Amino acid sequence: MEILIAGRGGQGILLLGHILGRAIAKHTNLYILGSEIYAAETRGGDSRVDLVVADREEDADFIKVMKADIAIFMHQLQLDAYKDLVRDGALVFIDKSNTTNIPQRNWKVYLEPYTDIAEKEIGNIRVANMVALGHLIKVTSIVPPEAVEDTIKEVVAREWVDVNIKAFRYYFSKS
Amino acid sequence: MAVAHPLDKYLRTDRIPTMWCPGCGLGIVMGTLLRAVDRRIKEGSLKRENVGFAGGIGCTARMTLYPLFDSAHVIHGRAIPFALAVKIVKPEMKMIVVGGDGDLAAIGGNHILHAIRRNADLLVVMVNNMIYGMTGGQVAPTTPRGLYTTTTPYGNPEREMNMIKLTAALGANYVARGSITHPQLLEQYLYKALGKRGLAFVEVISTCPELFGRHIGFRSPVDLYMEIRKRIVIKAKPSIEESDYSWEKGFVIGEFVDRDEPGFTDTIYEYLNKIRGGGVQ
Amino acid sequence: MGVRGLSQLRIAANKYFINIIPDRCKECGLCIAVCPTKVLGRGSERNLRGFRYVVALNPEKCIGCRNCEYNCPDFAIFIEVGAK
Amino acid sequence: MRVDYITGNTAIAEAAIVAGLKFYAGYPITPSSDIFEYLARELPKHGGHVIQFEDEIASINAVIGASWACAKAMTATSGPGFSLMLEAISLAVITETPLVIAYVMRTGPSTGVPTRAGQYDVLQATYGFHGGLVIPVLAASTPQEAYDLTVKAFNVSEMLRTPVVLLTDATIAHTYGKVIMRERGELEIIERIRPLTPPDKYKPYEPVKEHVPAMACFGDGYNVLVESLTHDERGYYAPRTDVQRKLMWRLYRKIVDSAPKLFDYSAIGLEGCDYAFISYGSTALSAQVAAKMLREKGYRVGTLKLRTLYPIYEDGIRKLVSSAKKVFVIENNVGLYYRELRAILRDKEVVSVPIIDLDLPQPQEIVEVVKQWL
Repeated sequence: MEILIAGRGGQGILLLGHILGRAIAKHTNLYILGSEIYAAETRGGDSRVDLVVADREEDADFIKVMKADIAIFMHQLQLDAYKDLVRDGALVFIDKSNTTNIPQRNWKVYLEPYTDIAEKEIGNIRVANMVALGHLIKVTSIVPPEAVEDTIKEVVAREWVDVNIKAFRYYFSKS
Repeated sequence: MAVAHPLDKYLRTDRIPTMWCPGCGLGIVMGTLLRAVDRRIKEGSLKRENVGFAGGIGCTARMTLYPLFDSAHVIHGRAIPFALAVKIVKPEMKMIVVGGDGDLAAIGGNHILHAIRRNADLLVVMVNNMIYGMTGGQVAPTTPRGLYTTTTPYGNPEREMNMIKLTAALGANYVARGSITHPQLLEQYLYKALGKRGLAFVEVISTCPELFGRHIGFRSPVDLYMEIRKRIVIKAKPSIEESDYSWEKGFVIGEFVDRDEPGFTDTIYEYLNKIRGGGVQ
Repeated sequence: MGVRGLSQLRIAANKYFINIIPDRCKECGLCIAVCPTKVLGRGSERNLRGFRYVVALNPEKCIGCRNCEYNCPDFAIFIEVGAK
Repeated sequence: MRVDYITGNTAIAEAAIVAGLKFYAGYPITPSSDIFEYLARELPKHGGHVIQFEDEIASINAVIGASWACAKAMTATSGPGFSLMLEAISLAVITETPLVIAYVMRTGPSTGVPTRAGQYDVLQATYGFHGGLVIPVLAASTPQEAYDLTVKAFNVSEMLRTPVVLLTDATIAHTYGKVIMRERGELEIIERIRPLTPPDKYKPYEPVKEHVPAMACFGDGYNVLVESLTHDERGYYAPRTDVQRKLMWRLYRKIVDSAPKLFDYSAIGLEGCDYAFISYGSTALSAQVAAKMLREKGYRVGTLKLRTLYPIYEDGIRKLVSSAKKVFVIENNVGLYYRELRAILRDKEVVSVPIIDLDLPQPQEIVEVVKQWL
């Protein structure tokens, strides 16, 4: 299984990818490799995490997504840039707040305003990434949500844990 | 009943005579150094198994081949990092770095700078014979200006490097210059240096009878020795400025710096204990 | 024998013994030059390595200053206190 | 046992601690520096020292010194830093000093692209130093392998009294992965042989087991001699052909004869294959995916990922690829390790597939190059 997470620098893409990767590594029997790309020199440039997940160690055999089974796109620019890396039938989570033009593909698309939710309902625009992560976990159940919350506590600085968990739980609290 | 030479107990006697040329000052330095070590061992301030030598490459560095102690003859210019690491891992060791002017002031120059900056707990003995002896008499950073060497056949156009000034400026705990022509005095400096924490630097003005002396007109080791002895000026408390030398001006010997700042090893163990004791997060 | 395999000359000299290990001597002459009372001199016998090792020409003049011992680069000469 | 999600560089640092690292000396260089930083934070808690020296030359010489004080010691660097260390690696070879160098390759030559990957230095890793001998080189392609091979690198260095290079690159350095970390007690940890003889009988370079001498250290009371000159068993300089011959052959044999024991690899689909891909390090990941793509198209392609690059276990490699008609050597350089394999697979067609890429060679690109040979 291949997971692609992409957005612009500053959207917390690397943190999202790291928490998801870490939760899978530590709380499931799955094997995983993950790689990060970010354009350090230009804030707002590409930010991308590739996760390759498999039941057997030898099948987690590459660190780049070839054909993603699951994708999160947090911004139009990266959606345009990486749409061809997503396979037909994939589950694709798109931040409606930052996109206007959704390509016509044979995907199962979840178009949700993650950024607006973070800003208006959680009260902090910076946790849009956790809103999206919560949505992905709720839909896919790759890892138990409690495992993700434990991982958030491990990774995120103490004073930001609560708001991140609140954002992560957003979709779980909705029926 | 014959008795052994008093230093034989500290020598790999099966390797004596040394490889050095007749009349080479290095044997005098080694003997003097071993006498100073002997005094420290006899008075109980140093344990024999805790004395270690390290040298790079060059005639002086070969001084590591003969003492019956732990000894390392490593690569050119790099004895200081080797010795410092031994000291860090085993702080009970007293590491003595022996090197020539080429080994320590030229190729190894960067390491001595930083060893002094750290006040690394080492005794560094730099034997200054003002020439590259082992490779055949080429110019050294310490060669007095104007003198003939095989790579400065028209006379050395470069200024002499004064390691006393350098080591003093960077904050060594002890800086002295001795001469093989005054071995009893040199022994005092080395004895004192062995008792110091932090970095102790002792420069020894020495002779290379074959490739320095003969090239500049001194036909025998005795001639060169006497010539150097003439040019030595002993001072009780010389200033750093007085350490500048030239062939004409001669060489001031004495103790230039003597202070007692904490050494590197003490400092890093202090940190380590704090970290392990939970004092540092 | 002070040293395995090496012969050693022990010369009674006034209140001292002058000990010379001939096979260590490289004939550099430093000991002769630094002796304040001209006890030592160039020998005529050759050692194992072909050097004409130092000899004590005037042992009775030895004042025990150990300049020879300190200045010998080859551990070939040393002074022992205690002869009559 | 612990499970964590860490990068290749972190895996190396964690494994070094488990293996018993007590002294790290280094000089910052991308992309190896986070090994250094991680150890600077963690190793002191385990009673070890981490010191930043003035350059790579000082670092490696300090590592040698620490090892002679009987601390397990390592450094980490990249191509330009490794070049500076070469003279001292030669010293470690002749003085038989156990140490580990984590060599995180980056794009070269010279400053190249410091943050990006390549496999340009695979030959420098063992042939770079003067003196014409071989040191073991292990190559990791995932964080898990980086962890396992770091432990192995320490074990090999202690067992054979030799410097060992653990080779990775910028890609592996910063790739995250699930790493199963075994603790002391769950792992085989090898320590150097210490002398059993009393100090007056001890000879620092007299082999006691399979060409390897027992090692006394500074401060043990054994009057050790660390000797960079050609030496006999006592450590005495002996400029004689018989001594040089004996020393050279012993230093050579102790490494080369260990090739079967050191051989580490993973093979997929090699039995009965028509074509074999041989690769190592990060590029092996691309090669495995490329092979999978070709298998899906009906080609019988197997892959051999080498985790031990030196010493080369010739018989082992030959046997593994024996059914292949053609062998492809896939590397992110101009075709370097290919030369080694061509030399040992003389009865086969060996094809170099050199793909220069700042990251990973794309599997599709490998497929396209290889296809014309199928």
